[in-house]
Amino acid sequence: MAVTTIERRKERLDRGIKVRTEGIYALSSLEEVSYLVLPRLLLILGILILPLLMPSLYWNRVISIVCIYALLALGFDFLAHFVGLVSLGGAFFIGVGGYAAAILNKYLGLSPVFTIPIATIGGAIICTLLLLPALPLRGVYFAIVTLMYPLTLMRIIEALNIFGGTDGILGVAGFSNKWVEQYLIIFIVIFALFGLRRLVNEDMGIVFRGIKDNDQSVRASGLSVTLYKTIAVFIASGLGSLGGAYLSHIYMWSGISQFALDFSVIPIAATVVGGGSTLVGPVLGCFILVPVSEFLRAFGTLRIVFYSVILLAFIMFRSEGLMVYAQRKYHQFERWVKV
Amino acid sequence: MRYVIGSYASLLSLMDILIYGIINSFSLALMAIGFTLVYGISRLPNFAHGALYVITGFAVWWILNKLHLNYFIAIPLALILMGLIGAAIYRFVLIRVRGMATSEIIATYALGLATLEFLRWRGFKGMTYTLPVFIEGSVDIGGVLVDLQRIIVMAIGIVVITFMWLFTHFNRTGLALRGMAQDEHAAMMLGIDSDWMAIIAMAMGSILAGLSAVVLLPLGNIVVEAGYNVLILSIAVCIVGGLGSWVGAILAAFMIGFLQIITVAYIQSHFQMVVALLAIILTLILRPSGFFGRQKELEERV
Amino acid sequence: MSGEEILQVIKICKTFGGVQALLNVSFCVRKGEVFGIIGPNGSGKTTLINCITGFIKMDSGKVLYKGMDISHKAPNQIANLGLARTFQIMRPYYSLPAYKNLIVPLFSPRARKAGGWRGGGKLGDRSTVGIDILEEIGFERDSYVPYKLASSLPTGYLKRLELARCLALKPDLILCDEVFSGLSMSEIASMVPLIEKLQMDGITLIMIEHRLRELFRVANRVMVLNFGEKLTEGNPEEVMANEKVKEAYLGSEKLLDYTFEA
Amino acid sequence: MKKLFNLSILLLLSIFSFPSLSPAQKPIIIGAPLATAFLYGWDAERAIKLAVEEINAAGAVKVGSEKRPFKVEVMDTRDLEPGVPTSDALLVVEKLILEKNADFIVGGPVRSEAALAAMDLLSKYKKVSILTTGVLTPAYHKRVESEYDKFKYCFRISGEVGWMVVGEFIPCLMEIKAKHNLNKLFIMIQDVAHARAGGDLVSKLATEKGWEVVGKEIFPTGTTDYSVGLMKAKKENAQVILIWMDMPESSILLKQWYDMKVPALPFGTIISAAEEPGFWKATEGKGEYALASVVNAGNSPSKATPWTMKFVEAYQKKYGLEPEGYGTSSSYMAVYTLKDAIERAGSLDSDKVVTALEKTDLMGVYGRIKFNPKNHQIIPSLDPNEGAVGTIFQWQAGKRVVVFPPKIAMGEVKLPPWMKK
Repeated sequence: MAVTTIERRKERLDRGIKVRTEGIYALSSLEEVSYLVLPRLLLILGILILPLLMPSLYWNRVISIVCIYALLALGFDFLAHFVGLVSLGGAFFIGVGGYAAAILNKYLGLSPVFTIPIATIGGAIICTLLLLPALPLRGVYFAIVTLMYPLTLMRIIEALNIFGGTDGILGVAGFSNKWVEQYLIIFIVIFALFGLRRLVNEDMGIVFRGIKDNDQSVRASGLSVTLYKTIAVFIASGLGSLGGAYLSHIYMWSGISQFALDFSVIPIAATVVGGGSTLVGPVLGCFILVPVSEFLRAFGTLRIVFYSVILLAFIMFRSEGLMVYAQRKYHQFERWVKV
Repeated sequence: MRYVIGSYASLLSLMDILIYGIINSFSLALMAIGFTLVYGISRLPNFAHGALYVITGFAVWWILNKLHLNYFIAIPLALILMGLIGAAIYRFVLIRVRGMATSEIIATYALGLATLEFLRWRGFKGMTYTLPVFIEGSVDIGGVLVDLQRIIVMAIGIVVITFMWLFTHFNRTGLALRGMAQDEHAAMMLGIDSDWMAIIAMAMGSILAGLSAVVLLPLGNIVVEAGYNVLILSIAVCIVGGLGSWVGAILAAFMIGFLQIITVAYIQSHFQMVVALLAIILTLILRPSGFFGRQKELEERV
Repeated sequence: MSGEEILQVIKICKTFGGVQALLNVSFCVRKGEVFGIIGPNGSGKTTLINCITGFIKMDSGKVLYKGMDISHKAPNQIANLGLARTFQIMRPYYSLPAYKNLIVPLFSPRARKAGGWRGGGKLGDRSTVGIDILEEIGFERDSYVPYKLASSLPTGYLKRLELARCLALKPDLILCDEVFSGLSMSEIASMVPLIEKLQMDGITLIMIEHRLRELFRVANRVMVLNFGEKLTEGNPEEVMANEKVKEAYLGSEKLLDYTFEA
Repeated sequence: MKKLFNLSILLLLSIFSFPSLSPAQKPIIIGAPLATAFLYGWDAERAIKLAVEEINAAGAVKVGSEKRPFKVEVMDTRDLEPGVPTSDALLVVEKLILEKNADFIVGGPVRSEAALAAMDLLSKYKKVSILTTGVLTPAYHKRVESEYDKFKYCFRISGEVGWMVVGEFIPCLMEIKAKHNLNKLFIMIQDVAHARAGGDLVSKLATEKGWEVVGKEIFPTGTTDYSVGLMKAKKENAQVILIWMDMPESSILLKQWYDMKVPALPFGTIISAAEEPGFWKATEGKGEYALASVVNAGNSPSKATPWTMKFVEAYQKKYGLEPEGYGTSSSYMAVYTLKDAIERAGSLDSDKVVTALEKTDLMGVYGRIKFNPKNHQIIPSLDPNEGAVGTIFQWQAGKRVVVFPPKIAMGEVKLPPWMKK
């Protein structure tokens, strides 16, 4: 009998184990501090410096768009992987926020300084209220409802011919300074990213994760699942509405196509590519996918084909996403050992 | 000002609404039955359903106009092709993401999108692609003129529904599929191969998508955009009927079908889609198991 | 052993699609006692608990807790009144470490009233309190066990975790749904003193059990359910002697075997 | 990770950007944001490329003393696709301006929502734009008029709804009324702003002129079943069905109209499906008798000006088929008009070109090209010697026969056999 013996196998060893356990040793040496801080620092500095490296103003605009998608992707990742609500409602959040900002600016004459915060909060409240009846739903069912909301709102605005109908709201005020426009959204994204990362490890975040794992148990623990789901949806829709309001002011326009499917699909794609439940992953995913889509523009209609194929490949062959992979590589090293 | 909304509510007789409601319902049922079959058996939300629909249209067109084959050879050929494509989608793509609902949706959606846009890129765009109707002409039913193609839609709808019923109740494979749908684990313990069943389900679902395309497309033209509408309507029908419940889906098709025709007749046609969308949202919120779904599914949803 | 009545269940009925799961079940539980509920499989024990704790809406009937009607309250409201429950199939938060599992109940309004915004009053934050509770319930503080992911814990610890989750609520009454099932003899042996300790702390316990021997060791009174109906109620010896109960448990002599040799 | 990404951006950028090699002949870049997967995108793309080829072959553009060729950068906006936000089209406009350094924008965006939103961008970057396809809404030139200083960079060389209704559809309807004694009108429109406005306007004016409007039906974009609407029309004894839809599915309407033998003449103002030469084949001849407007002359063969047939033939020679959508001749002329204006201005400076464009007076493919200096809309007319003429044709035996305006007509309106009593 021919028995093939495996002569070697891959062995994984943990790196930086001391600082990753929640012990107090974390700050004992510079090496370990940098092990923890360096990747984060690199990320923040990288995002901050990025706009300065851009060859043309157009690419700066792309970064702003990336940031808007990043806000949506953060919201998606947060809801899907920390609260257990798979939301396809990116377009819903963007649309509500966008329209809110445009209406406030155009009809009430408020400046972006006020419209963006008001649209963020107001949009979040509107989205949350509308989604309230759907909160008990799970999985695919919640996803389908959230997918249908923007389509319905779009059709309603179209059919009733309100808020400018199919022409949209035009002549919304723009930003006065391009650097303010650029860096404000970048700071918002960084703040949202680290804010959310903090939140999911706080006690309230633990409750959210509890809901994802087992909502019955949360109920038995004396907590209202609906209340915490509402809070979570409020946070995510607030991020989305903020993106929508920003979009309205960047392009000085708001219209029914802000409810377009792309706003729901691309953040999910970014989460898949970047790696779910890491929160950093989706942001990086956006920073990869959106520019790639811009490069592919040269291929005309074939662009979407490439795009979909990339997505499909990721889903099939590396469904954990880049960030999870990178984290693993960073935290562990591998070597071959003889058996 | 005679054209005020609602002023011609009396315009359409009950007969009109009845006949066109039935036809519309059968169209919806045909569109949705493939989607609901795949979901019912393998719990796979096939978001490439709309794309499959459009692909069939182009496939038949291509066989007709490029290979110059007879229409009635082209149709079975295209349907067999669809079956193979459906099976291939499961065998090469879905099998890897099975069980992760989000991944399944994204994978099938991306696949559908890629194919549709590829076809567009290859020049299958615009409004010049059409399929001929099976038989020209129209008949008069109780004072309502109906073209024969629509009668065929109705007939094929009845045939498909009957066939599905017979298949799942009297055929070995059909019974196995039904077993899978009811309890996957139990079925697996009885020696039914889950993957093999899923392949059959996908193949059948794709053939049904293709069949609906072959029957419905001669009424219009083959456009890529139709794929999205077919998908949304299929989802609407399946949700309202209770995902995975075939009887429910057919009843829901009738519900939405009539609702749409009544909306067009009494309100305005641009509320047609709103009706379908609202039906989905309201059903899920009010009765998550769908109007004809079973208790078991309720637990899954809420 | 006669405290005032803490829980009064009056004529609960529940049907599932034509099947009568519960029919006019009534009983009282007195403060400080251990009340056992037994019955063959499918006799409606878990349904009863689900009805009391609000997880299932009952068709008719009433539940009074400390004299207050809680029949139509939501599960979380009921839990906040100090009526905690465990699940038969353990439901921990698998992706969280054991001690983080306790942060959820510690975050409830009831626990926050006692613990302040950090959760532990003067003692520290919720994590500290969580580890304290785990130690109390039998997790070794200095070992790695409290820090392990719940998904990697063995059944014994998961059962304890379920109880710990109840304790974190500082409850007055705990409904235990088969805490002994699936445990080895030695694990059960270490659980029994725990139950006794809880009772000594003044917590009322309602226990659904199949392990009659262990149950009868700790229970003050026992109620028997069969096919959704109450057969009898009384102290363990009385119940064991009851003919109807013997019949319900597959023939007459079986019950004794069951009791003493299980 | 981040660094690698920056590097890859730079690397890819260097691949995709084309360095200009000969500074002496630096081309004038025309940016064309178009939905190239759709009729109103690819028609404009082809026409612009044709015009640019012709101009470059004939010795390029004279800017002051130097001769500079045109160069087209076409970018796909996908803005006619459902599910794609308008902001994507706006990003394309910005890409053309900021990255491709387009000197002028010609063509789209094609969806009116996008075109209107792009106006703010154009004024922000002070880029002269000539809109040629898709957008028909009067809101466009009204916006220019209301804030002239801000939006003076925006021109439109193709027709707009207001004139088309008042100047073309109504007179054409009156002609049909007089000749065939028809007076019951049923209106079917697509659910978009320009169609709604157009439908309202038509019904208002037609009522004033003695037509009886017996019903109106609005269909959402992408409708594939019109049977109920057609039944309504039949029940109300409509004699003319006015159709206003710029979606491909509108050909289904005509097929159903034929199958149901609705005794009413399909008067298509805008029916994108019926415009195309391929329409006949697509409907298997069922589209016979359908009337359609192609907005401007030259989009179907006619003898509006000497240039018209020359253009149609050049187009046929290059692409192997007759001009298709209503954005063809206008996109073609836009390039010529731009050339003319640049040469007169003697510079590429936006403000100077705007002034020159306002003074344009050019005999083109579809008549005399002149812009209204107040709102930058092309001045329409029924006489090609006076202004830009439109075209309404009828499908007769597989051919597009121009029936209106009378000055350029090549045939007469015919009724389907089942309408003759």
